[in-house]
Amino acid sequence: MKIKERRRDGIAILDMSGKLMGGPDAEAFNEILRTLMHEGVRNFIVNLERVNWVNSTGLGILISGYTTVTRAGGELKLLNVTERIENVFIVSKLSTVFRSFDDEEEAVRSFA
Amino acid sequence: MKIKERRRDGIAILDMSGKLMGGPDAEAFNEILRTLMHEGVRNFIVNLERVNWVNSTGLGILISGYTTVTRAGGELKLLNVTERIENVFIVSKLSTVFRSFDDEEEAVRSFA
Amino acid sequence: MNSRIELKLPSQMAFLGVPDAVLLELGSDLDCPRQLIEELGTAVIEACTNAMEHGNKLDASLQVEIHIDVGADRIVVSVMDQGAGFDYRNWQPAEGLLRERGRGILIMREFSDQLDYDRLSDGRFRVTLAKNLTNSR
Amino acid sequence: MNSRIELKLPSQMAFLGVPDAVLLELGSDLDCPRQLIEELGTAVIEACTNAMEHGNKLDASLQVEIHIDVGADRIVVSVMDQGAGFDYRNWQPAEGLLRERGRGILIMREFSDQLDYDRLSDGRFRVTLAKNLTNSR
Ligand SMILES: Nc1ncnc2c1ncn2[C@@H]1O[C@H](COP(=O)(O)OP(=O)(O)O)[C@@H](O)[C@H]1O
Ligand SMILES: Nc1ncnc2c1ncn2[C@@H]1O[C@H](COP(=O)(O)OP(=O)(O)O)[C@@H](O)[C@H]1O
Repeated sequence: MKIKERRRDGIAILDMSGKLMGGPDAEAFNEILRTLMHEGVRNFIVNLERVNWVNSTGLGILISGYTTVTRAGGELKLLNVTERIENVFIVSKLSTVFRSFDDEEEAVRSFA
Repeated sequence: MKIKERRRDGIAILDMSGKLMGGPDAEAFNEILRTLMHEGVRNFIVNLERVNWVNSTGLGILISGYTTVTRAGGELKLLNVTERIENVFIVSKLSTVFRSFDDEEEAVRSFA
Repeated sequence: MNSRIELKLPSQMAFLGVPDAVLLELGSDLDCPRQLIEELGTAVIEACTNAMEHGNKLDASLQVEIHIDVGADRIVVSVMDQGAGFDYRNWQPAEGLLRERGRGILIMREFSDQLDYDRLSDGRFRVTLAKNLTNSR
Repeated sequence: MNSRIELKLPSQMAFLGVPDAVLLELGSDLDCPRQLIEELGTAVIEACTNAMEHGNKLDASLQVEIHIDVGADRIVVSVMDQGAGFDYRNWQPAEGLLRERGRGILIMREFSDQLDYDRLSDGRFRVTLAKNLTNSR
């Protein structure tokens, strides 16, 4: 998994790619969130467009991030969830937890 | 390997997809060429855009087709050879044998 | 006429994509919806995650072995590890929508048509997943 | 720190895409040009084609075994079949630009940095291909 960070209107957009799974990746993701929140960022968009697959420990990474951000009064939303990953969200009943968007503009506007 | 056949200006365009290799595929390709030549077609464009890879026996299929068509006074040209496949043509010194095009219009016009 | 493909991987999460790539490649030649292969792939990734983590304790010197039996209308995948196993009959799904773990077996169950655990005579622990290749769930 | 992935396939051409898919997947996590992995994949497809055809005589009940050793800057792949083998030292490239066969070993040589044949103590015939993961050919 690779993570690239961008900013738009004070929102941090994390472009993920590769395989979203636990292990070392979890640490990298938490580290980035922590650093950004330390800088005062509260709103996050996680772009899953280029993620091939997610496993249950990868879901754990997203949930942990979601919980951390929500507790701090921020929001973490998803962008470009592929059909394959969407199906995993559905069977794990997490599609009710995460707000997700297919359009970046719309995702950005949703924080306004 | 799958082969779909189309016609343009009396030229048969064969859209190949999958893996171009010997075995049963060779028979299918020869059969299509034979049938089309029986119908009077002499000019062929083999579109490799959606072929993942070719191995040496797959090259044999193309060479056999090339020889058959050339002997009958026709021409067999290639379209959309991917970089991966182009590299195989280069190391097998076959890039000098096959004329190949990146643009279908241009390939069609080349028969005029 | 089934065909069997066998695969052995070190117990490192970095290799979880390998069985998935093999299944997608096999699926590309089968006349079945890609979604079914993706679901099976996701279930197999879970099985291998558990085999590596809970079975082989992420000891990279221990292998996870995967057998893929491809039939005309069904793929059966078994994943073997060298660990102590667990009692699947008394397994209870974890609770809490926002829990961070405990979703692997649920995903395996949802994404396969049959899920069994047993122990081989050579002592290895095995999970077997079957997926029908027709869209009739 | 090398990692080994092992693969066994029935001797059927339909499965030639499997080792290639595994290499592409492994390559996707390596910091090396995709072209190098594609070249190695093509060479391995040739090795497996020969193992299935010349070695195992396309007997689907005989397996071709593939070992992939992934190192930081080199991948070594060996392919084993159960056939009689041949004498690589006295092998001569075939001739004729328009010949339909006899290009497999040439492609393997062009697309790998090292190519060796030997026989294992268990009687199997083995070809070993090595590819450096840096663009310095
Ligand atoms: N191959 C295995 N070997 C030993 N225990 C296992 C194995 N697979 C699953 N388990 C047990 O089942 C539990 C539930 O697994 P799972 O639903 O995948 O969630 P998680 O791995 O996040 O705990 C694991 O915590 C473990 O105790
Ligand atoms: N694994 C093998 N077992 C036995 N013979 C082999 C093997 N690999 C290659 N050969 C021999 O080497 C020859 C050349 O192989 P190759 O260059 O791949 O061309 P082709 O397979 O088209 O003949 C084969 O015809 C065969 O005689």
